Amino acid sequence: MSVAETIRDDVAGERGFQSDIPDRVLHIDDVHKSFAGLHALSNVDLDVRQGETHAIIGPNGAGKSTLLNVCVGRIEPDRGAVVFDGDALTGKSPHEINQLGVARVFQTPEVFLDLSVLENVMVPALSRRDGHFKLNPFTAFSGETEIRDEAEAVIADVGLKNRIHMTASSLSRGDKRRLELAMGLIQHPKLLLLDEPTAGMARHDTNATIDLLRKIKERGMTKVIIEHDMHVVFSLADRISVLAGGRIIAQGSPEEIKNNPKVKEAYLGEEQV
Amino acid sequence: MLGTFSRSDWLLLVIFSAVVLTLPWTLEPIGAAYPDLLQKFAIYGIFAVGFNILFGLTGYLSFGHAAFLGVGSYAAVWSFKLLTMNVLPALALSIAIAGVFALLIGYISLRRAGIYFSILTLAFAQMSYNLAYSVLTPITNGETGLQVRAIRKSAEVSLRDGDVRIIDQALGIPEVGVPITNLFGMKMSGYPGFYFCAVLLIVCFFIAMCISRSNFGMMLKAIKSNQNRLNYTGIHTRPYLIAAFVISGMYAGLAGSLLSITDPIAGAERMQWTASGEVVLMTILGGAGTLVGPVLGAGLIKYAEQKVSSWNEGILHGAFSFLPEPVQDFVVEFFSFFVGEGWHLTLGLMFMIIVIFLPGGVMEGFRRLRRAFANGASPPPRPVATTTPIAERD
Amino acid sequence: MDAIFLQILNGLDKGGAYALIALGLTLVFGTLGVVNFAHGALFMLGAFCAVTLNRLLNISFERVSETEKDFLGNPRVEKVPYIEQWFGPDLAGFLLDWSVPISILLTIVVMAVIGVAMERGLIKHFYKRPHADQILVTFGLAIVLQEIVRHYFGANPIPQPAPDIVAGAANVGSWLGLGDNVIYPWWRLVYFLFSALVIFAVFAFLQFTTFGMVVRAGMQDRETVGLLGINIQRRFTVVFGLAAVVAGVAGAMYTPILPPDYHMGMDFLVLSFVVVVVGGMGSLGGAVLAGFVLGILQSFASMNEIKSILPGIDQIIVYLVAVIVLLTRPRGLMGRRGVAEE
Amino acid sequence: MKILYPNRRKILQLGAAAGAATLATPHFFSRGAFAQSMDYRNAPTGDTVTLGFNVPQTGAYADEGADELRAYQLAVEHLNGEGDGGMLNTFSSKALEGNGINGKKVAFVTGDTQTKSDAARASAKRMIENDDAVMITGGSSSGVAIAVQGLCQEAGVIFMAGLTHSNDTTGKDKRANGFRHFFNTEMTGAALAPVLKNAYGTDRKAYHLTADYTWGWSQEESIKKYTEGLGWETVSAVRTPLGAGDFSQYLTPVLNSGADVLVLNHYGKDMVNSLTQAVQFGLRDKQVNGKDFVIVVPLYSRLMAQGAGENVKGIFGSTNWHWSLQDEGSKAFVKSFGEKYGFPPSQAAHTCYSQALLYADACQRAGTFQPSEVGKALEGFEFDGLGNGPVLYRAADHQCFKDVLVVKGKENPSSEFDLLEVVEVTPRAQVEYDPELLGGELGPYNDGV
Repeated sequence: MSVAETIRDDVAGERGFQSDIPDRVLHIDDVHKSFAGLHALSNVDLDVRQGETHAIIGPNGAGKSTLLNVCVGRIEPDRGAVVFDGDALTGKSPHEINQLGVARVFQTPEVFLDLSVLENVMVPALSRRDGHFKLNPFTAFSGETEIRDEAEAVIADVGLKNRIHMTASSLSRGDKRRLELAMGLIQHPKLLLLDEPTAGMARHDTNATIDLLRKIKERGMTKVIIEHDMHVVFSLADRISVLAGGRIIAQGSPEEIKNNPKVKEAYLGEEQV
Repeated sequence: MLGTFSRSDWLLLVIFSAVVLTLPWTLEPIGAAYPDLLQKFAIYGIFAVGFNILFGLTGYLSFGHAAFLGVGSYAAVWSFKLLTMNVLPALALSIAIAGVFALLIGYISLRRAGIYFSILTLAFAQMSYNLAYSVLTPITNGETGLQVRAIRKSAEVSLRDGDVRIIDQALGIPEVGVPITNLFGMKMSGYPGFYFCAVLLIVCFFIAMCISRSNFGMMLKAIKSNQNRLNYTGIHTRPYLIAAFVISGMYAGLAGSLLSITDPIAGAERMQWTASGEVVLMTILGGAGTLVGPVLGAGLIKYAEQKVSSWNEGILHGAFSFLPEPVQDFVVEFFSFFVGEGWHLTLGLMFMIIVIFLPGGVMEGFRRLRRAFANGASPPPRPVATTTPIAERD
Repeated sequence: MDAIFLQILNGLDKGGAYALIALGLTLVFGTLGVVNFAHGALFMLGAFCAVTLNRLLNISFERVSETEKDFLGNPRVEKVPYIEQWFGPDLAGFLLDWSVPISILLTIVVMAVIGVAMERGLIKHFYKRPHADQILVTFGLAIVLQEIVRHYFGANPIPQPAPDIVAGAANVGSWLGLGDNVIYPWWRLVYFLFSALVIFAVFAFLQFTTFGMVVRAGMQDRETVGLLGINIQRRFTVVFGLAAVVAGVAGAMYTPILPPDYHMGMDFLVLSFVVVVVGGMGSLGGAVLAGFVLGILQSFASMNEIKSILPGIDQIIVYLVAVIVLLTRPRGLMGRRGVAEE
Repeated sequence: MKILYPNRRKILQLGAAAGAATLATPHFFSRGAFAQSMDYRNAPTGDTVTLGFNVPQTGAYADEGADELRAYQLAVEHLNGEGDGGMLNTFSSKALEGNGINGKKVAFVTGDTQTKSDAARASAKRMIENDDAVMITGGSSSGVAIAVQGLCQEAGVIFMAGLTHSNDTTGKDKRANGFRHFFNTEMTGAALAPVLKNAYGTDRKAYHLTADYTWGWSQEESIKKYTEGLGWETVSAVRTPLGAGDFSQYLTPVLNSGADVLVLNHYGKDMVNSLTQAVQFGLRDKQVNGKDFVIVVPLYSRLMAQGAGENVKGIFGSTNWHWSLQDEGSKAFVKSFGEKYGFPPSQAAHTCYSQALLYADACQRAGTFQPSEVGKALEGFEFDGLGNGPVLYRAADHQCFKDVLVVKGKENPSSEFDLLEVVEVTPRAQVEYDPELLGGELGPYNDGV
């Protein structure tokens, strides 16, 4: 806590940037990352408040996925820190970060292809309950009725109820994305990172997903969404950060972003706002 | 745990037990019903079932499992030499030592994955083999193999050449010549030895079944499916892998121990890479990831090694004596290519044919047969690729 | 000093053989993604090409000797090679003497055919299969190949002398101003140069031809090359054939050093895998480097001075080095991320 | 002929008489373990007796194993009165009549030792447990011989060792049920040393390369003992890994060691490779300390020497028997083997053939197949006419004592088989030693009941 506290104070003092936010959950502080001399991220500062849905948008190659990867420990930043709920995430391995309550929904579905839909959802649920390792070779998987009930509920939520016993590899791409979402949701993370949750979905599926994410919001889950689809962004986001060329060029409410000239410039010809 | 086994699981266990225990009758027609081969079926069955816990569930291909088999064998013989001819201490000691050995090797090897992991395990096993054959001869008795001996007459005789058997001596158990392993007086050679191994095989099968159906087993399957994802799900995969490695190492230690129990000699070649390769082949041949497959694979390979290798031309002539002379000669000529000293050729062809036509091993064959019977039609082709064949829904 | 110099020579010589075998193995793995357990068998087949040529040259007609008796006391049946009758004893003698180097020509043709047939007939169907399946099927194939060889040539080693002119030892010491005790077999020097030449040729081929460029691109990123619309299938076949030829000539030229027997491929299999992995799966340079490094270390570990400190070290040095390299450099000396790690 | 017959019959029964009670009875209730009437294991009940031939059929010694099997088949023919009778005609004991053994026809089963102790024991167990073999014989390495000998002792059948040269087989690891006809490293040392002295003098410095396992050590020890007794100095003895393939890294140090003799304590493939490579290193043509450098291969195998080709020329070694011997027994054996198979027999074939005959003769003389009785008939048995001159099967350690052949690679071989010439037949008296020397204990016979 104290490290985080110090970092927070330093940052606040130096930059005079949204000085003290009491309910801040995720704090990205001056993160740099370059690949072979190419600056993927430079001086990125970002705060996510408790309970909000924070969207990160930006043109292709702006560094959105890199930022997410830094958050979950996949990529080590060259400089800077990511602090979550008082714990520094930088230097932690992916499973530790997840155990702290940060779950990620992948852009390209990363599900357990050989397992069934139900099993896919139960595995993260067990992880939440039992921690990162528990030697339980004699605890029957099929005896986990509580978790199964919960998993079934979540699966129903994402609309895969009638595919619950299918092998994940036989799902369509869209269904795999729903499954991804379910795997994130069942962990009840304090912070859910969604990497383009609706990419490649048909319009009415997208709407269903939006509804679902809204419902979760009511439960008070904090979310960070990377999204291309502005329809999704403006339907869900409380606040928006715009990333371009590895830098945050604007931050604010959806209304502010909509009217920000810099954003329009960055997106010119790329996306319809 | 027990309550959550499904009815088909119980059925499988009961059928498996019944089949194993009746092998001395059912294998009679194919000439395999004699104690040594039956023991080998059971022992290598245990070895393969254990190997499958690592390879079948997690997908980590160890090429050094024979090291644990060897360590288990040596530990058991040393138990016979130093403690008692009773097999229980030998069993416990073998499993424990193999487990510790597996923990050491697994802890290091599991820092890497894929083929790098395979080569690390292979390297450890080959080092064990080479040293056991030469420099470690004081412990292993090298080429000749570690054997049980009569009680030594003086402390000058090295322990390799004369035993002490502290417990048996303390209990005043009389010995004539070189004693035989026993379970509280019951001889562990011949059929009692087989039944001892068979019971342990059933127990091991049951444990493997529990593991496979447990949370732990599910995590192992998830590792095989997508280890990376599992990390992002909050699971620390390495301890799971190490646990699986150690468990399968203990299975191997148990199998090694049983080899020494049914035949008290331990040789270094049990650790050679070919022996590690053998268990890999058994598992894949039978069907990796299935419960029964590895046991079947072990049986097939041991049968080929013991029986197919013994069919010489004389026996072939006997078998085909119903054919007219010239045809008989031709047929015998043809088959002698594949049996007797040509048994390796049969083995090689079997590997190729099974993996080409039945990618899931023998068990895959059974599944197809069942499907064929169920549908009454030709079985549908099995989707090999794991990519999504279905287009976007909607 | 002399001793160390000689051990370096030994190491280079061994390393040459290791590198040649590993080169083909890693080439196949890097481009085709296939773990080929039959690669050792290809090395063995190459060696038996040399034996076969020798046998072919020795095809003889029989002549009953007037004076000599055979072991049963019957008149001895002498065999006279046809080539002696056709070309006269001088040329025939020359051909027989030089049969090992000449056999390279036969080896190249035979191994190319075998390689292409193997790839077309079997390996091709296993590109997308798990490594375990590839291992099983190629291991089975290796057994079948060696059993066939055993059927025709027996299990015993078959001597294959080097040409007379390079049969003895060269006084390397006198060239370099070292002592008279620095002598080294001519044939081993030839083998080292030969392996260097083959390695150089393979690298040049991959570096300077368009074909090679595509193959290297394929080793970097197989999918993309496939997407470029290049007929990758045909190229795979050629790559496999090339690997077979390299392994084959390595085997053929090795016969004067190691009289070939049907099992020699298996003896080299494990070692060549260790070399490939230490070098880094799919890295050609790594395979060559690892071959030489392991060869030289193995030679040094066998020195009495070192064995007296660490008994048995020569038995395990290769594996020990493999363990150390893999623990300090996760993907071997020159391996790339993500290859063979799933 | 033995294995499939009963099985096929059983399959037919299965088809014909479903539910027949006899079928449901397993092997072990019907015979063997519970049959107390027999006084020894696998007593033959019908009109045949089954012998088990356990030889390497795969692996490095497969060709030697094949030659052993040929010899056994020949022996069986001769015992059953077929063929020309071979050495039965020259054998000093006339007990055998060519009508089998004890009136029972000889049948046999075969198995593959793979030159691995485990596989060899498994294969021997099959022959004992499943095929009712009353005697096991064969093998091509000492590790296997000792392992199988131990097994036969436990199971209660006779073991007639094949090719095994280590002292331990009839020394430290000797067993009452085991018998060896082949010679050992101790005898090799005793026979070879005087010949080496005559040829190379007493002032020599020897460098040993030794295969790093039991037999290699045993060989090295014996040669050292006897050559040092002559005044030779042992410069160094280096252990090489079994199956090293390339020995160059062990050969180069020889060049600078000051040694003028290289002793290769290798057998089989190791011998072929190390000798070939040593010659390539120019060792045979070298001059050290003003003397010609020489190589010695203490145990020769003609079959294996073929693999080394011309490299064996002029190199000394010892062998148990060689087909060029001109005594009546050897001539008879070479004739019947050569006529049947087209080439002369190896020493492995000879020792196996002899062992089969010796066993048969002992059974005939004992009038039973009971191991303890057969063993007693072999103990102290003196015989002649089996190609090695007068031979004694010593009772104290079940080791044969006979003349030892010292051979040399022939300079001008007349055929591919004519690789070795016998330079000296070392008389038996010179190679005899005290049985206590090698330790071990025979223990009691085991009849397996």
